[in-house]
Amino acid sequence: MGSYRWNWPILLADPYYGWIVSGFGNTCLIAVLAWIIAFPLGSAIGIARTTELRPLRFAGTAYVEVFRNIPLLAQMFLWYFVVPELLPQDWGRWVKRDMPYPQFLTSVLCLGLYTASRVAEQVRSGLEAIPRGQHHAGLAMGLTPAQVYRYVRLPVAFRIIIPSLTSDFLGVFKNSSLALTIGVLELTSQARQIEEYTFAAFEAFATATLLYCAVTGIVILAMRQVERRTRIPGTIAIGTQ
Amino acid sequence: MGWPIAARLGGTLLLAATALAAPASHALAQDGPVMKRIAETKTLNIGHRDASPPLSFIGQDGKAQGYSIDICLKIAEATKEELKLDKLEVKFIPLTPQTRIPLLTAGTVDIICESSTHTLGRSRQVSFLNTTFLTGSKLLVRKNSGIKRIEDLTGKVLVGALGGTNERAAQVEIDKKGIKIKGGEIVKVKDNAQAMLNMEQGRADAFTSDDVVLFGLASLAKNPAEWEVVGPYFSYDPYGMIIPRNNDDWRLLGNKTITMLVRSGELHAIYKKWFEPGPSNINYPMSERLRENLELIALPD
Amino acid sequence: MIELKNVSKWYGAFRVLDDCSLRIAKGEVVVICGPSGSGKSTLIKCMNGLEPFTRGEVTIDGISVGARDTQLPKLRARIGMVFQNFELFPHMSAAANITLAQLKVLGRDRATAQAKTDALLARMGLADHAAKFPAQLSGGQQQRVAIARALAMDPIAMLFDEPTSALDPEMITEVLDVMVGLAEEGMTMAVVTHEMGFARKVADRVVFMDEGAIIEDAATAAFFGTPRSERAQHFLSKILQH
Amino acid sequence: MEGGFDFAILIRNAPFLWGGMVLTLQLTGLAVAGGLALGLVLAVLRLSRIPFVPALVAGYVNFLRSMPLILAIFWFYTLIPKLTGQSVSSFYSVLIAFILFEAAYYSEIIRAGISSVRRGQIAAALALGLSNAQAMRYVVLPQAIRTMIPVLLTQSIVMLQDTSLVYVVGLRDFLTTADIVAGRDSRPVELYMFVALTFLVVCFSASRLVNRLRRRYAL
Repeated sequence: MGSYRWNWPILLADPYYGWIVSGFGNTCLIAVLAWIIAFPLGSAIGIARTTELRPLRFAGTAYVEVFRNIPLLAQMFLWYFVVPELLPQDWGRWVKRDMPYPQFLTSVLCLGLYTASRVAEQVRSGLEAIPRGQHHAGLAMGLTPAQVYRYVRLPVAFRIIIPSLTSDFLGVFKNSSLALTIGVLELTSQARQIEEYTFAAFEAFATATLLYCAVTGIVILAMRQVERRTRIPGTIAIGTQ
Repeated sequence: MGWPIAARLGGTLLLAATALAAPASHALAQDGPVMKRIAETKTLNIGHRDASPPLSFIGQDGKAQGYSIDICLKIAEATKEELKLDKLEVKFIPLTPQTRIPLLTAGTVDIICESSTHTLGRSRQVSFLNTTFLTGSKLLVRKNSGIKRIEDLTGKVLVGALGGTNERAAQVEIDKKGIKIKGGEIVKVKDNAQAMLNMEQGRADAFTSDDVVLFGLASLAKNPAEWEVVGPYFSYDPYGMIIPRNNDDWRLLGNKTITMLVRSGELHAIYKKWFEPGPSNINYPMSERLRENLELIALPD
Repeated sequence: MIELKNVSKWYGAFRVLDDCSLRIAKGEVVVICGPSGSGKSTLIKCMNGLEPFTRGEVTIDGISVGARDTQLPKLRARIGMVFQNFELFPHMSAAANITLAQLKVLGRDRATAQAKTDALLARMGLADHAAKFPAQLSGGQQQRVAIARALAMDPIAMLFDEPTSALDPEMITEVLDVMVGLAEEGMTMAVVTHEMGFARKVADRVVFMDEGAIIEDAATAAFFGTPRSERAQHFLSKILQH
Repeated sequence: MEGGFDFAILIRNAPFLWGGMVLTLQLTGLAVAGGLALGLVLAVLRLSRIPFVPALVAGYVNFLRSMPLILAIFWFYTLIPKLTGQSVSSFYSVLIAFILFEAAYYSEIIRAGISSVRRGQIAAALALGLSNAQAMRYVVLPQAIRTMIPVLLTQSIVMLQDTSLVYVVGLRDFLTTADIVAGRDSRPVELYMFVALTFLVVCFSASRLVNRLRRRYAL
């Protein structure tokens, strides 16, 4: 590697070690909080898109199309720089001046709403993958449409989409790296900061990469367990390789 | 009060740097691959920045230019002469703070001509040529904000570009003085432009960076009269060109060129061209400190 | 009990049902047959409102299925339905499939529902399979669980939509036997099927449909004796050939 | 907002923004082409029976898929000069990063498409006397392509949006040019909304097209 001088111990030195830990913590926190927004909201929108009610379907479709067709980075900027300017002045001032952790919360909101559009698509495709007859069978028994969703369609749909939801969760985890653009010190930006201070680029970025890969590995293993536990007896696994 | 501290600090660091550099250049003199590469390819690759006026930036004509670039072009001339080349092609390669070191160590660029602070930490990875520019951290604020110094930042929002030395210096300063800024931490954004946006939108009350950068940004703002750069320096930032380590012949050539430029007065002319007031209207006359520093490196033959 | 008056249904310009009228009295077993695509399944799904229709009226026990103020879930709870593809819920055991609507629709307590479920499973000869999941049961077993699931609601009538056409031949009998038993107990039944043996044995009337219209509606003996339409004769000759 | 909107700024900076758009489109086009080619190779290798190769490919694919794109761009930008010893422009290094990165995603889509063709189809083709390659060429791939094309297009739309990340190596794509103008003239509202709307229109039209294809080629 040419004249590059390896300096792994620097990562354990103060304050760089602490930066990596706090950056990693922020990355995980952003991902989890964004998922807490994305999962219920996305599920609701996905369900809305499969109902018989036209306005609901339209609203769900509009949401998905808007949020998935604008680059996440642009959405980050929109939420941070544009939205406060469009709010009534007092609210805008509150968002810009008085809201606690403005960058962090903005990035959580942005990632959550963006990821919700992806979750919505998964939930919709899961619901649509269930034969129409199941819906009819539920209704024929006297279940209300809401009960059919609750007891029949959703439990099966969610099982079908566990693998794709896993990759969406990993997506939110990876996408949290974009929070650095509005000033959140998550893993990638801490790696960048360490690089800037010490010029130990490879060490810093290799560590970040390894941490991302480690989390990905752990999440995939954990979700395989979930998939195994929730597998319907007598059926073959869906999506596990 | 800041001046004496900064000057003392600067002097100490300079001494330290000289002390570190001296034995290396004599006892362990090593000729690295850079000069050989330049001789073979008849090409000099200069790394530059897109938007670091007036030191290193892309002008309206789309070409790299600035104070640092002019100095490097002089080094290119000296290199051509030293290697007795019939021609030397100069290539410009745009860099970012994330890519400059890897590209330097990989041999993609031979010299980085921009606005990097010479620090001890960075010296582990790369070598710096002698200091050709001096600056330090200050604050950019709105004229009517009432902020005159870093102590006035209690309860205010301070913003800085991620990874710069300024933001770290500011942190040290507010920790030392026990200033309670809003949110408890400096807001670190991706670059100076974003920091400026935060200021324009009223999200932040003060923006820390090298004063030369702040002057430059203020002069380009929508309404330059709205802004002022305040405060004594709370960091000392000597800028220098960066070259790969263990290339003593290349470093010697670079430093010799700079020395000659100082001795002939050409360096002062280049400075005047870019800073007084310069194409970006920055109007930043050469400080006494830089003048003295340049005298220090104008070594005799 | 079940009455269809001039029911028509269009998908855009395509007519699925053409002015169908039909009465099924209490205790009657009516078999609906006809070539594929003739609208039989649609017709039977109109009876409990699973398929909306464009014109006409369907009433069950005097209650209009199509009316806006009708509580469809309540109405459907009183009519059992069995589907061609069983449509057991794959994520629930056989017992849970049967118990679900008793708990959620009828509001029975768990013990009562469980007792009812056990009794029905025993009656279907499936007592040992209560804890199994649909994918672990054979087609015939699944369809019997589905029938038990419908019966658990104590329905006033049962709708069968080709209940045996997705079954392997050796399993058809076990399902038909259950259906014959039901008919003999006096259950009101509408059955879409090609099983003419079953029709002969238990049906009171046979309805023949083609291209969305009811072509024949005759007592069983009369239908098999002298079907009046050429299309019904043609159809019968085809399916009775073997 | 102070001073109201100034949408004329878009017109004043149109050539600059258009330059960014051209870079975005070029990068997307080339990366899609290269990514597809490499992705097909990877997918075939992954489905092959050559010892170790499928595992190696799987390792490559999973490694890249578990890394944020922003990190991948950085890595390739620094690694390529190290590996080749050549100075590579930002554009080509980013292009290579995108091709290698997207190939990992494309290969998974292609593999899934090929696997989705029922085994019976291959059996039937072989029973007719077709060779393995012929079975692939005339029976499996035509069916697989139908299921693959909409997903591949969707991934390409995602990739078009992802080009906005090239700012980390100093390239000026569409979003970055807008970002520069927004910062320089302090007009973030107009510029970012313009970028968002442009992407919305482009990507929405493209996804409509995908839907139409999906319906047309639905099996």
